[in-house]
Amino acid sequence: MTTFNVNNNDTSIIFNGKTITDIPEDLFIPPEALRVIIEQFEGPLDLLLYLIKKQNIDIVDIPILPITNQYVEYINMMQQMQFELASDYLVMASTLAEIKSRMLIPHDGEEEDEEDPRANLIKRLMEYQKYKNLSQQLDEIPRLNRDTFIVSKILANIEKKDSMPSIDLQQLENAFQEVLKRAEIFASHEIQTETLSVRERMSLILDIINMNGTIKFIDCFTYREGRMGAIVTFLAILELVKECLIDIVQNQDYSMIYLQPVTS
Amino acid sequence: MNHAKPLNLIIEGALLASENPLSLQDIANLFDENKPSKNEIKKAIDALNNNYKNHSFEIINVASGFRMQVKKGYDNWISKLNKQSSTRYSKAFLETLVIIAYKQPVTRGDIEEIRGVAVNPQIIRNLIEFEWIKVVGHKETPGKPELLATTKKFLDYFNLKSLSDLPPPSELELEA
Amino acid sequence: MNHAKPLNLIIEGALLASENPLSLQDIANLFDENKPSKNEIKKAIDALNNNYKNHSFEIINVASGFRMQVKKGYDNWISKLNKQSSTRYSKAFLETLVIIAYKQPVTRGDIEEIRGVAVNPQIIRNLIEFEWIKVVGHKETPGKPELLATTKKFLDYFNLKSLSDLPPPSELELEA
Repeated sequence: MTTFNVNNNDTSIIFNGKTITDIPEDLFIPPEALRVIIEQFEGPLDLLLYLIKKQNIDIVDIPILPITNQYVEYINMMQQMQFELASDYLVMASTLAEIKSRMLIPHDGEEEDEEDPRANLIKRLMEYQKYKNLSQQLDEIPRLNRDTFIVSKILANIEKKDSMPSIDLQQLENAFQEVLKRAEIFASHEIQTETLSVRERMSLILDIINMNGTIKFIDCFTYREGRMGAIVTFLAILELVKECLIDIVQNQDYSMIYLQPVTS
Repeated sequence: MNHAKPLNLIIEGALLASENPLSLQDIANLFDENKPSKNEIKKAIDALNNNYKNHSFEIINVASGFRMQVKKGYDNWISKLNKQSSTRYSKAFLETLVIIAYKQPVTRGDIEEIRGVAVNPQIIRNLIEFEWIKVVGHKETPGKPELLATTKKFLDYFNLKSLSDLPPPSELELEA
Repeated sequence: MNHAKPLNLIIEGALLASENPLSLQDIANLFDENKPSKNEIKKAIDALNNNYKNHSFEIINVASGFRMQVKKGYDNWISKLNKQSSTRYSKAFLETLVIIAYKQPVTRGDIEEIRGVAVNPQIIRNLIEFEWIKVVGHKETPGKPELLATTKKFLDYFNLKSLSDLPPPSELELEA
């Protein structure tokens, strides 16, 4: 079991009962542990802050060479593990490389106006650190339903007014259009766009089974509904079975068929 | 950690914060240690009610337990509150409703997946309160999530005879 | 018909029954005749709070008005009531929120620049749906990006009266 805790900014991984605070240099790192370490970084700045903190160095005087090497090491590991590496990490890698090379260029006499190539990065790191700290503070502010509780909905002896919303069908249509548009973005999810009567029947059957437990298959059909009704009911039952919402049971061939709640 | 609050104040706070009436058992269950007996809880509630002489609320005993409510005689002022807060229904509300209508029976997870945002529990609660939707079962997946479906009352409200009278989504798709 | 209830008990009942915080104006609006002045209402609230010394609840003043809530220190018991609502937010969520709160109005680009990663659109959508943030305008730069700011509801959620009640940023400012 791999677990991880984030306490006061400290990263610790417990893997197979052992606490891993660092990525050991030569040891094989179990991929799951590495994944956990990497996934908790909020981005390249977060990773850099972690590396800086780990080295116990001053943020305003980052030794750019070792930090860059370590950073690149992490990135390589991520890539070897074929993580979906956000491009932001790569952008930072090239920024670091650029700073490194600018630091290596020997200075001439006019270094007076020469800005420290690290200055911008340091500024960003400090800015990010500031908000990171603030977000931890915000997390500790007493908040509703965790620390404070509103005295809520104590209905007086008042006749409850009909507080039904007024919605018309047009609004429903519009809302559904919105959803459909949205659903295209979440393309993995396909909205059932047909056979509403089947869906309705599914709910009905499920409700009956939920209230009565086991029911007879045959009782789901009514003659009055005719052929179409029977088909709808049958399709609904098949769909319910397919979605694992009910079980069909039959004790022996040709005996009564029953529908019942799914037994796990 | 127990900060040793008096029993009656814990009960008072719980009744105030709870949305539903609390049975004696519910109240006892709030305690990990020093669980009070039902008798002790009853006595504490009596004591509280005695203290509420100079307050606008009281604890009453209804079918499913005890609940705190405003005393009679305040409806003149308070009924104005509820009027203000009703009839403002968000896009989130409509979309949630519409997904339940078209995709039923659905779990909250299904709704989240389609809308891409967490389901607001208040919306589900409202819909159930209006009796527009109800729980028709539980899905046999981890957590046994509730399966939600629309009711007859929902159809009545929109003057529909059945769900198939809802605008067919295929047409909507063309317009969208 | 006015049954001549004391002002403070009417306020108490209204705060108890209301789902949302009530401003002084909201409270004044409950009265058709003998409308109390804002000052009178404030005094009544103070008097009520003085009376709540031996109670588990209090009236507090948040961004959008006054609301009644259970005092701190009862979460140990009360949190057992609504198990599902104990919310934990991801680091990304909190960082995004905090940048909007402190640097508002901001664009997504601003947030990205500070965090060094692309903004998760899901997080922005959730924040808007919670009504913790809203679009307050558009920046006059190419693409006219939306300007995001926090709402009163955000402050209410964290029991704050105004943005200035947020924890002050600890300046690790150096002459960088």
